[in-house]
Amino acid sequence: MLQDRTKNTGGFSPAPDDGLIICRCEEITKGEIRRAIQDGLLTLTELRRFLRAGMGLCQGQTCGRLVKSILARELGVPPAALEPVVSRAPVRPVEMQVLARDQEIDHD
Amino acid sequence: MRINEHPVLGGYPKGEAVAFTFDGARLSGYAGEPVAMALKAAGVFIHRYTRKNHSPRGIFCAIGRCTDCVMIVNGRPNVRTCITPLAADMDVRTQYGMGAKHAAL
Amino acid sequence: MQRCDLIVIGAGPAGLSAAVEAARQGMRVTVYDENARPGGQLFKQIHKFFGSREHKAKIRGIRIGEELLQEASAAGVQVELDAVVTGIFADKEVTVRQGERMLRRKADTLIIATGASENMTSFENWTLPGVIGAGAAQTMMNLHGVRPGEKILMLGSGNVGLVVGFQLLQAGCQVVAVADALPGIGGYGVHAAKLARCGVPFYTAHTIVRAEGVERVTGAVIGAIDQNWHIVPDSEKHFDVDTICLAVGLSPMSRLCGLAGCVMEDNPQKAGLVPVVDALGETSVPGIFAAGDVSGIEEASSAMIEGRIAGLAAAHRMGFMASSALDARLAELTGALASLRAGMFAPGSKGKVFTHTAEGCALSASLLRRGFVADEEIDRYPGVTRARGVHPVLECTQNIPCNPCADACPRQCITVGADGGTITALPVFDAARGCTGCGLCVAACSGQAIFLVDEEAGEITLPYEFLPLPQKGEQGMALGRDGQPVCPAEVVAVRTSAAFDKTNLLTIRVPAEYAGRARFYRKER
Amino acid sequence: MTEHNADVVIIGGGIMGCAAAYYIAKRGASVLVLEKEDSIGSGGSSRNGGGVRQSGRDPRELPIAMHGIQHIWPTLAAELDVDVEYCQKGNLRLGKTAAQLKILESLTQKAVSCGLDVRMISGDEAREINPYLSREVMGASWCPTDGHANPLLATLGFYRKARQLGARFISGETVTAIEKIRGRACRVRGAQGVYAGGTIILAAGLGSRPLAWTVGLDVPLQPLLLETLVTEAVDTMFPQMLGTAAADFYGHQSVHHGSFVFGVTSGYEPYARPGLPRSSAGAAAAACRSILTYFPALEHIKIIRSWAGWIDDCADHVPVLSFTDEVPGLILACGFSGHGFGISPAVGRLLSEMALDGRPALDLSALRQSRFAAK
Repeated sequence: MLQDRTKNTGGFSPAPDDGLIICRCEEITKGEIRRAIQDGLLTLTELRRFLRAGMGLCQGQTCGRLVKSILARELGVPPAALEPVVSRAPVRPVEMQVLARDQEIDHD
Repeated sequence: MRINEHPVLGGYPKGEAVAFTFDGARLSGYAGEPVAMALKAAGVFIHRYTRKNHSPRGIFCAIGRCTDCVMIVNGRPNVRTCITPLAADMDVRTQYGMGAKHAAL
Repeated sequence: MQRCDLIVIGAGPAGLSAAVEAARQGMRVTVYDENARPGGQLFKQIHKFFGSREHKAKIRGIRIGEELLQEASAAGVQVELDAVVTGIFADKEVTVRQGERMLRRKADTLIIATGASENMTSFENWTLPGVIGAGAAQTMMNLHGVRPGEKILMLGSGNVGLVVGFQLLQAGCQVVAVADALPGIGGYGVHAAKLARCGVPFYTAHTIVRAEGVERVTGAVIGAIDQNWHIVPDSEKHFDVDTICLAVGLSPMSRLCGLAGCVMEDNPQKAGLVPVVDALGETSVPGIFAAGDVSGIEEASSAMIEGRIAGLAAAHRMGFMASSALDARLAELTGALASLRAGMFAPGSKGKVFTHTAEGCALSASLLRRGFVADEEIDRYPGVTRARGVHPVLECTQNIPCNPCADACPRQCITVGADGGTITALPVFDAARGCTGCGLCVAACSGQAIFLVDEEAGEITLPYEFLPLPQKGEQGMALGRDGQPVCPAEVVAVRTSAAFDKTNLLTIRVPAEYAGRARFYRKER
Repeated sequence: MTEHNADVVIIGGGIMGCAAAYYIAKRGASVLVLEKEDSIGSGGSSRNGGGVRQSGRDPRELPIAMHGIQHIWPTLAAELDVDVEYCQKGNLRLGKTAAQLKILESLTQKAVSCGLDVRMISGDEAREINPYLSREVMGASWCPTDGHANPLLATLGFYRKARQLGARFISGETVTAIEKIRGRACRVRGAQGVYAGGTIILAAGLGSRPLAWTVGLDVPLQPLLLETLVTEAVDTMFPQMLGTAAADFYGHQSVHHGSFVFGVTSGYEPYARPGLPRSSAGAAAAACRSILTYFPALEHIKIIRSWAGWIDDCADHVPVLSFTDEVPGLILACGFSGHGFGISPAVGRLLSEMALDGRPALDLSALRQSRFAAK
């Protein structure tokens, strides 16, 4: 989707609930997310990369939807219109020693 | 906190009663049930304190997804206690930040 | 590398149903599930299901789970537990973490049936221990026999919030209130009514303001919200609670579909990000199917049918089933699915506002706001009639796909959608056929909305699923639909039977003038 | 189609494009960046191991790396007002066999002759620097001034600051051609607009090659799959950047956060299937097996994410940073071959000098496009 990022989205104005934790794993607040959006981080992917919101141990399984609704509201678009983040393996955390034990040798 | 008799389910199949330690204190639970359930039944509700804000966390999703209930189990941090089966003599500790207490302070 | 005909990811209602159908066609099927027990949410669903006989109506989720497991085992399905599929890669290869090792497995077809995950909502102090998901509450009490708390606030009045709220009562917890930000209760009215008659208050158009507590939840504050979702000043209300339960919706757990390279869409009708699928559940990647909540949130009954369709489609794709045989089965299954996807709560009805039932009865405003049909509203529904002697009063006031009452009555006194009508129709009682007061309809009603009433004798027989079970001869209090005391009552009969499946029938006697109002019983006066 | 004008039009919103935009905007010139994807930094900028190294580099690009580490990286966080997690605690390139040590020695000699402080150390010396190393490690090359940083934060940090300085970014715009007018490249045609600039910088990763074709130039690039693993955050273990002579993995632990980032090698990278880059089932496992032979203490640390991306691998594995005689007005900045991140701030500055002054402050003649003549 074409997006001219020069457009000013209004600038950051503090809100009473800016202190709310949104990403429970990385302890990222609503205010940090809103500020980043006003700083030009305009996609869910950029917010993940810039703030690590949704990049913690649970990989955004709890906050993904919440971050999305904050971004949608700040940009004034419906949440479903936002480009979703890309899925990454492993979908559950796996210890390196377990991952290392995958030898699958065919004897055919 | 345990339900002894349930109007629909009746009783609950339980493993053998076992002892384990929580921050050094001796507690009991049933082998095979999630560590988090044994803690809950014993009245323990704080599993860890977070790294940035040092705020308490406990069970949240109870199915291994949210990772809020992680603790140090047998010396390893970030263990999801809601899906880790309890075993006799397990050493379960409150997690501070990413590890033991000294590391966070 | 080990390769089978079909790998199913998720041993819930959709996955097991898919596996059973595919295996019956001769496919070698392996099912992987990350949990220690199969069945997905079925083993947490201790209530009776809606639908009709073909949808396993009036059977409790736990029993449906057991039946599915037996079917799977009889069909030769290999179910691997504690087996977490961590990724899907090229060539339909999956990586599975089982215990302390990783398995790499391929299949010619994959069915992704990973279900849903709970939505959460953020508010002040929502990270405190004691704020939990409704699913967590279900897991604790129904799988592990541990009460999630003693005094609980339920947030969300969709079916999950209502069903779990009732289960909390069954587990011996106190539910101080159910709050929902929407102006009306979101779930089935009959589920709400079960809670309301136990005295649980509903707060619609209310949201949580904060959780209170320092180390754990010690209280909750809710407040009324206006149309702009702002808290109305001075509307805050405090509850002493140790637990706040969040039941604010489900999202498809579709990450594996994304990893598999399926084309995805964010579809609010399906409650989130889902793979785009065709009528058989096949995604954009040939040979990869999705079934159940992962492709759109619905009831477990629908998930089972979607699973069966996907299982058959996979079998057909790989040449285990002829097209004609597939078509025959599909005709039956799509019909069954269509009958579930009808009525006021159908996926296609999302966002629609109903004012009347299909029969033209005005919907109860009280039910929508307070969780119970007001005494002055109840007579407008066709199932609520007066008759000489004992007879059923069918307090079914919304068009939901369900007809076990009609199925249960040995004398065919009850009809749902007569003459080829749909199972979403409101039930009707025909006094001429002669009710014997057997109570099978009372126990069969998944919504616990049927009462046997004898107006002259002042006797009401009601469904009762709590412990301790009242004793015959016991004196107590009759409660109204709103859970408030109506009059003193005496227990005159307590019936339990295998046919009732843990729904006990309690018959109370009240002064005759209260027979139309008394709908629950409490021992304390 | 509307026409947009700027002094400089940059094709590609990766770290090179963002850094160049920042330095151009900082000097007061107008700059427009066109990014094909929805998100800034969607290519190699967000898919690399974060190395900020001088050691192990080809002598042709080493001066750029040294310049950046001496003059830009130490103050970059303050300049961008973003913690880019830069950590200058050295690079260990590990060897486990005599043959591997030989490779390291030869790399070390080349770097020393370019004036870099890098030396061979024994296995025990390496274990003194990093006590988590296994006994299998026989020796290492050690460059104390190397380090690592967070490429996601650096890319978006450049973007954010450039935007604050007035740089214009348009995402979701696929450039289809560079156009010459009166002999000079000064127009870019996109799917949804036309963009005119005094100078055009082509910094579009692998996409640079087909775009160069539109003005009759070729850059010998080919896609090479890169796979990377990220772990959960753990308490700080060690700060060094790591690499191996066997090239079986590289990586580091991010400062402040505590997660490890590892680059992975499966051995089949050149044969990856075309299309969207996809992680393979086996590479992560192979990487873990390798990593644990060097660092057994990591065995219980959990992998929480993996990703794959395309490297724009240049025929001689060093970038093209070049004007061309044939197409005046065009600057090529591509072919970073999987080690562009560490030099990106310096490259950004050099590109701004090329665009605004007509020549870079460092001698880039070895990186000219014209070097690709048949032998």
